[in-house]
Amino acid sequence: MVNKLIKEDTKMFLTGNEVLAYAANAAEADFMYGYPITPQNEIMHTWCKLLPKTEAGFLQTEDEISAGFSTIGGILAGRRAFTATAGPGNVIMQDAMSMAEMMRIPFVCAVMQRGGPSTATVIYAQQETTLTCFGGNGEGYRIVYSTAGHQDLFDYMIKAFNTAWKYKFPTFILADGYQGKMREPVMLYDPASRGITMEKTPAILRSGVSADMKANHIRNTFNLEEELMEELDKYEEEFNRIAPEIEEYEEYKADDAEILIIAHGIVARSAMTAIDELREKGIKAGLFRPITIRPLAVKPLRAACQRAKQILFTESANGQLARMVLEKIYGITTPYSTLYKMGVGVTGDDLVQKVESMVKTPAAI
Amino acid sequence: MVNKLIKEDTKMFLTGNEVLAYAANAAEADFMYGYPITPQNEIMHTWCKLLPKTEAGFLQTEDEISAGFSTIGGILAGRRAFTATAGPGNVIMQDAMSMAEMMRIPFVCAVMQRGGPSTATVIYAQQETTLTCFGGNGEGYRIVYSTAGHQDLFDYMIKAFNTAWKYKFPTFILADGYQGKMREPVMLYDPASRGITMEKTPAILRSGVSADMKANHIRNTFNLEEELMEELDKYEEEFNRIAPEIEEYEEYKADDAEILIIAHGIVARSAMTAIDELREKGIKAGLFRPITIRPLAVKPLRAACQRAKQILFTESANGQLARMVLEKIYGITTPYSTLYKMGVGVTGDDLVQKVESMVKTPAAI
Amino acid sequence: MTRTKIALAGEGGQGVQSVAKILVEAGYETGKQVLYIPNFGVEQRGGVSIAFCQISDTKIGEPRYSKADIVIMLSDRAIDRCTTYIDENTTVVYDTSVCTKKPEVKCKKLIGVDANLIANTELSARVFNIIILGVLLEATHVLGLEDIKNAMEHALGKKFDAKPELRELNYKALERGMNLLKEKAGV
Amino acid sequence: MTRTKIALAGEGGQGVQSVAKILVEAGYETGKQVLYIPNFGVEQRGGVSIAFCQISDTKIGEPRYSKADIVIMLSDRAIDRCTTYIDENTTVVYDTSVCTKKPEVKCKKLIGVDANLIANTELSARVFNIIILGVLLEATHVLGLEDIKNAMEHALGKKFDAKPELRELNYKALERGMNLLKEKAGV
Amino acid sequence: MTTKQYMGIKVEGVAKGKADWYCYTELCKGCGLCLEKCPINLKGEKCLQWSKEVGIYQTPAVQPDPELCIGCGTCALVCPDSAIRVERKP
Amino acid sequence: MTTKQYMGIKVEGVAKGKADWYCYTELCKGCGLCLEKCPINLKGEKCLQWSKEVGIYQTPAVQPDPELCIGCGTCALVCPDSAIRVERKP
Amino acid sequence: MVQVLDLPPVLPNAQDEEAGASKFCPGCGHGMVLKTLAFAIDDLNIKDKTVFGCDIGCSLLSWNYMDVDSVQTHHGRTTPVIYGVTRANPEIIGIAYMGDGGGLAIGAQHLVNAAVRGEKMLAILVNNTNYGMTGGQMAPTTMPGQKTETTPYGRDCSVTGKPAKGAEMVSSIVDPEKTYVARATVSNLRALRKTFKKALNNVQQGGFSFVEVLSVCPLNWRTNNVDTWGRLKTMEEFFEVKEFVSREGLEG
Amino acid sequence: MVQVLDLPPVLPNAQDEEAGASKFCPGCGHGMVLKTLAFAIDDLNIKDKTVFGCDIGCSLLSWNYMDVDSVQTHHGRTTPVIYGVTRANPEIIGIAYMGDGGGLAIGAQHLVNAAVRGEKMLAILVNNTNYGMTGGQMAPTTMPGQKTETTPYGRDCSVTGKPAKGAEMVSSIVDPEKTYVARATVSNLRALRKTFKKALNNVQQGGFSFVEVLSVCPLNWRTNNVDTWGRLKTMEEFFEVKEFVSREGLEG
Ligand SMILES: Cc1ncc(C[n+]2csc(CCOP(=O)(O)OP(=O)(O)O)c2C)c(N)n1
Ligand SMILES: Cc1ncc(C[n+]2csc(CCOP(=O)(O)OP(=O)(O)O)c2C)c(N)n1
Ligand code: SF4
Ligand code: SF4
Ligand code: SF4
Ligand code: SF4
Ligand code: SF4
Ligand code: SF4
Ligand SMILES: [Mg+2]
Ligand SMILES: [Mg+2]
Repeated sequence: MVNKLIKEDTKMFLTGNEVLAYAANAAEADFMYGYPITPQNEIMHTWCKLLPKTEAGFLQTEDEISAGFSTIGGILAGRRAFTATAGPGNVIMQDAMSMAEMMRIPFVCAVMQRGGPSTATVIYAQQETTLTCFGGNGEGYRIVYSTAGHQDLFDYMIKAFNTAWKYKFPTFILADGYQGKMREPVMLYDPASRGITMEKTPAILRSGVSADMKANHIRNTFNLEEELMEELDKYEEEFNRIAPEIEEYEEYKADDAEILIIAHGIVARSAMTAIDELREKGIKAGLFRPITIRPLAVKPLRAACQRAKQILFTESANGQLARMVLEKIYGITTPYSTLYKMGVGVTGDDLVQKVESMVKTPAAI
Repeated sequence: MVNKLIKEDTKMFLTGNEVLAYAANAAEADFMYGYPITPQNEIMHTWCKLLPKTEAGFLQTEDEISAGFSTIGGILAGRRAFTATAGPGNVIMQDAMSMAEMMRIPFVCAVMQRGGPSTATVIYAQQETTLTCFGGNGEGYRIVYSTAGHQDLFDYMIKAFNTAWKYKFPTFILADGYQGKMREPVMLYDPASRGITMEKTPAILRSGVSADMKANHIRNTFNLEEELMEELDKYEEEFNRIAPEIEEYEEYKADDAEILIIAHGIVARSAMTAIDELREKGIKAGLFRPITIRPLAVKPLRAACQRAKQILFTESANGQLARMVLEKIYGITTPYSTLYKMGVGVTGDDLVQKVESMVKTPAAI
Repeated sequence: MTRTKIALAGEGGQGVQSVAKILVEAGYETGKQVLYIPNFGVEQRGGVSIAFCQISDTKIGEPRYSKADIVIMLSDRAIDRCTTYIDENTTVVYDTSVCTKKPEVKCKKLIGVDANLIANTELSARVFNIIILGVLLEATHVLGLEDIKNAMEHALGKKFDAKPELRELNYKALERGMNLLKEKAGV
Repeated sequence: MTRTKIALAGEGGQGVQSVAKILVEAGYETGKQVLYIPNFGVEQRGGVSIAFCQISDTKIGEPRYSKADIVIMLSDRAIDRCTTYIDENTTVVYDTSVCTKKPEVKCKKLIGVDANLIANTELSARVFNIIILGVLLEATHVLGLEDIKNAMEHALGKKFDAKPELRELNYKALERGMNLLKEKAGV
Repeated sequence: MTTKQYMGIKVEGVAKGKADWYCYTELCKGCGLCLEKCPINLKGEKCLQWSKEVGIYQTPAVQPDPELCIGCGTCALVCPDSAIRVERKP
Repeated sequence: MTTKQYMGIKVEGVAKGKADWYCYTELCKGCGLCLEKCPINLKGEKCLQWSKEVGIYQTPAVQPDPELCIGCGTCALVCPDSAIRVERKP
Repeated sequence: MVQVLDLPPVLPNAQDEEAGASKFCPGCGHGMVLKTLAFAIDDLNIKDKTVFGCDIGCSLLSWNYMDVDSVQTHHGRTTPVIYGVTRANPEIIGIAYMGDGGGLAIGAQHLVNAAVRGEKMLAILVNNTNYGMTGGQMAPTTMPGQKTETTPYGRDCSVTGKPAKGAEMVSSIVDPEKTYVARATVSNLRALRKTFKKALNNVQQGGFSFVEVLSVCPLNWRTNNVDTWGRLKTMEEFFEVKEFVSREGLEG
Repeated sequence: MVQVLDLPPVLPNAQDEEAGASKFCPGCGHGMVLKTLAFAIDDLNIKDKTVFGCDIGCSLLSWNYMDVDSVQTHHGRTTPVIYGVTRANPEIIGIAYMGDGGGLAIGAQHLVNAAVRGEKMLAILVNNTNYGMTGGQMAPTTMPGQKTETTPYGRDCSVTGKPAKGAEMVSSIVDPEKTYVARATVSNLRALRKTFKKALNNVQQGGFSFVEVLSVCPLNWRTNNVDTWGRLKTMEEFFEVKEFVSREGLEG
């Protein structure tokens, strides 16, 4: 058992990476495997600095491939293990993530997005959205929480462990370099104080199997196409069935919004800044922010899109969320416009200007 | 210079993997880097067996990561180099592909899809569609030809080299294990005989730089977010500008189709079998087959969807093409239905049954 | 019928794919449209080996079909694997001297042959697969005897030249296979 | 004004981030909403170092802003990098004793201070950044002197305890910075 | 412990009656590796040989000459598929 | 070849007038590594020292005592940024 | 004559009888290595604390072969999965079972770093001088002149280098006081069993063990029973069979 | 007094003057290694046939440092890019420049396999006992007891193993007749220049060369000028500075 550091509500002024390390501890995560990459390093640094107090475990591996696969090993052995990565690290860790997807391993990973493609920048982006949801050679049976600040980081990192272990789908915190490196106030708490019970993490590969127990053999390879499909059809059915329990979203002045901004993560916060300003100017703007970007909360999303007169997709990427949303809002005819800044933060001003221009010259399909 | 083996039109009965090796030779490709993986091995085997005749080069690397990066090295040195992979190999080769995307390297790779996620099956699937188009931590500035048989393999493999070197975007042949392993007749030819001139492949890193030439430094890392965005905005503009020159698609009885099947690759062939049968039964089915699945031929695609009464997406995957199509046909209200068989071939019979059921009970949005 | 769909299945050592190759090669050489998919899995040996062949006069669409016109099954495990390709229009052949069970399928025709026994007792264990080729030839009626002989020459010519008596042996096996089916047809 | 947006930029060695940290720590301690993003790039040293700070009475939305209320630039390269954050509502401060050029910007107020010179000649090179902190404090008017002193105690307390004369030196630097701006305001 | 019934070849009384020799045909893949390790075969005599019976892949299994086999168990040791057992009699 | 003009510190006539010593302040990052390798400093004398002038990062550059400097060039050899040149006079 | 037999086959306890005949080709060395490993596990009575991981390569076919909890991983990735397991629960004896391709090519960084860090595990590398599962391509260990699908005219060492020697490499980077490194061969299964026991005992004492086993791949070598053993002999001449690193008093 | 100087700095020809002051931190060893490399290239007059590849790690900051055609790659991937180049055009002298993390951790499979295959290239590994670029985490080479961000209480070798020795490992796997392997140090740049010349000459003769350079990282070590040199001395005691493999008659 790991020692929990936060016993009562504690307000702190931290970087997001520090928040994630504290959150993992609050969730009783007891092992981190990882490989350094900016901008997620401080999760690891904080975790390591706290080790004497937490008595948790840590292993720095030789690369992200091994960080991913050893995390799987740790989970199989019954630890609430996790990892974190970003950018090119996220790319090569897909190898392990796709195995976790196939084997239904409760893999938890924090992704702190940086500019892409390739090494690009170490700073910030939302360009790992597609990758985190659908990376690997599979169908994306994954759960992805896109956070928008430090309280989210704490809340959803705790939740990620429970989601992963309850449903046995790889679960991600999708954040970014801004969130990782910036400092803002956050309330840390013991999950129990919020009525949150942590799921049990029984070992999948058991030590001390008694002689009369059948050995557990887990695999990811099938000899026949049909065997694979049968398995995946089950996953599909299950993923769809549990989706309603998992889906989360946030609306901000979306009820009567004529212009609906769809944004996730930290960009959604800029949208709120813009919406306040726009409302002051008499423009009815609102926000739909998917919190789970996989699975998407399709019903409220469609409803909000239907209600609006125009939609604005905005991302620090080139429409990666938009692609996922457009798939789900097919059939609706509300015209949309886009404001994409690849690898660059979207500011409130950017959005105010854009929405004003949409009011002047409405978007067409 | 490599020796070209096919001097005049030659009909042969080959496996698809063999076709690809011949096509690469016909395109005057002179170096293959690669790592074995089923079902693409025979591209490599054939290439190796032909080496004494072709006098081309080959390097078997230690993994797909190195296959991808050494291919980049070969291209930088001015060779018409290429590689091939599949499944988990495609996953980890994304690391190199995303560098090629960032550096605008004319990277050519044949992807022979197998079941996923993870090791899954070595046989067949269309589950690497998202991965091949959008893998890596970027925006998918890539060109992807989805082939539907051996003639396509030959034709488009040749074309892939020209597309890659002309536009300097990574270019992919997206095929699958069936196409790789199956045998069917194919006509091999010298591209010159079809009026095809191969693009030049000048070295990007030059040897023998004369003393007064400025050294060429190529990079993929930027210090500022804005530098990255500036670069990527250029790519976006360019990708959109050249898209009309690249887009390809095929329609089969789509003109008057009431039920429009949208399928790519080998599944499109099953659709044709089904359509013939359905037409005989008096059901007006038709096919829209994107050949370039990235970029998509959006205009004709939208037109076909608009004309139809119902759409049927079918894939040996869980809607990976559909997601890309739905993004592009937003605003249209033709209802759709789906037939997805993850990792399993879709047969004509499957489609006949499905379309018949759609006739009976039409899809709703 | 313009397109014939064949599935041929057996154990790793039984030479299923070599037979299929000769068949489709023959089809190709006679100018037909041909599509052949060897099945393959992770096991290099050990799994059931299936050959999916199509021979047609017109362009072939689907690479894999739901139901075959002819299914030949050469072991118990082959029977288990191939039942799915059989419907009421399928002619089913199985080797009674290898299989320990009779396929329980609804089909057009179910024919048991004892090719393995014949090979071992009358000819040679090595030509078992050629007997099966004969069976196949007779069952499909798509290709002529000469076409197949040419294709055999292509595939085995070198061996034949080295040991001319092998050619005769193989021809015999081929004809034995064809006759086997003729005898058994309708069983 | 409920939200103050500050950009502080300089060379690696100038202590920009330490100043920013003290400032936002002070803001946090006084119960304000605070958001601070240190800029970072691939170079561990060498690039221009920028601190983006926001201090507000209400919840802060956007993490990065287009235009700052106050921009402080401590080197020529900092001027080049930060011009983008300046508009007609921005108060701009720069160090005339380091920068060799005057920022060419349209802004609310452009103030040149010679903090570096003062540090080197009057106080100590090491408190250059604390002078800047004083300038910042005066420019923003969001936090009180005591708030900052508390935060300085937090950050530098141990050093102060070891060398008590340092505390005085730093306080002097802080006040010198505040006065510097008071003198120069309106220039 | 198994309750499964195994089929195969039993050669009784090898090693001058001191042992029984078993080949499990459901396990024997006919690789012939055992043949090359049999010490009697190595001496040039024909002890362990291909059988008329077939193994799991319809290929010949193996079987020793009871007169020659000394029951040394080398064949059993070497068999990759544990298809041979040599049982010393009590 | 360069046409660029370099700014810096020139100490003329070190090594008893046999050499000139240059420090390019646009290159010197003030790391001080050179100080530790100067053989004169190593002997305990104060030859190469921090300068009043600053380098590219506003940190002190370096400068030798012309009386002590023997113009050996060790400082130039060691400087990671080629910020020192010792020029023997013809 | 085939009959119902009165005795079942002698299978090691740590092998799963229910799996039936292995999925390996006839005469494959993997079968010999695994059954010997299973006997060694029996000998040490550690079945209950062993976790077995297999690589992708023909080793994957062993995913249900052993009667110990086991995990099938990715090509080259068994080492990190297994040290992930044993880091998480040091009570477990972790075995990573891989081919020469998995260990020396795609997974070389893991093998090297596990060895350097002294991960508490046994890495078994089955050297069959080719990529068996994918149909016989060149491996780092392919012998000079050996024909494979990617060296169809024989491996030319002036182009592709000389065969990689795993045991030698691992020996050069480990902490000799905590490590056991050996090369063994399937031509001597009694010795192999001893080797495995030493290797496992070293792991039980908290060390890292590496055993390279010279093995056979009759399918891709296209060898009959006679030539298979013959080829193995040539390998044994090239790859020295011996203990490279061992701590004192290790029992086998 | 700062003045306009009558002489420009002495820069090697193979260094790009226009790049100005390097992007490395004050006192960084990378600067010393690279300028020495550039001088060695000058000495051999091979600037026109050299292609330089840099890893991600602080080495990336050298992407425009050399006046030879150069390519910035990914973390750990410089080796495959460079052998990709030299396989394609063997006239080119390829140099892969990487950190200890890039060479011995994430890129170890490439280094090992390039060495085994005898790729015609020079791999330079700058050992600064930590991950410099990412802010100073443990590297495989981190010294016993060394504090880094991921070993904040000092590296405990009983948990993470002893420091990896790259030159020793490479030496154990190469073909000694075609290879040059050495460990050098930035405390002796004259010797380093010789080492680089030998290494490059070996490449010119078609061989594989590996040079590990003991270097300094004052930023993450948090050392001043005095302690930086002191720490390097400790490293030199731990990591033997010498030629490990050299073919006869190689000139330096
Ligand atoms: C990432 C990845 N690359 C390639 C493959 C294909 N692959 C499967 S097994 C194998 C080689 C197996 O060789 P080896 O490790 O020597 O094991 P063997 O089959 O010879 O026992 C390869 C290349 C894969 N499954 N995954
Ligand atoms: C795939 C991937 N993983 C991680 C990183 C982050 N990263 C960049 S540099 C570096 C370590 C650099 O250390 P080293 O190779 O020793 O070079 P140094 O900076 O010390 O010279 C890491 C982990 C990355 N860029 N890509
Ligand atoms: S008994 Fe074993 S070794 Fe002998 S042939 Fe049969 S499977 Fe091979
Ligand atoms: S027991 Fe010994 S003598 Fe008898 S067949 Fe087996 S190996 Fe030969
Ligand atoms: S001259 Fe060079 S070595 Fe000396 S302090 Fe300046 S940068 Fe450092
Ligand atoms: S030239 Fe020699 S003596 Fe003079 S400062 Fe430099 S190192 Fe010291
Ligand atoms: S291919 Fe070779 S290694 Fe693989 S199972 Fe067959 S014989 Fe064994
Ligand atoms: S962090 Fe270390 S290695 Fe990197 S540039 Fe700075 S001093 Fe050099
Ligand atoms: Mg192998
Ligand atoms: Mg380093």
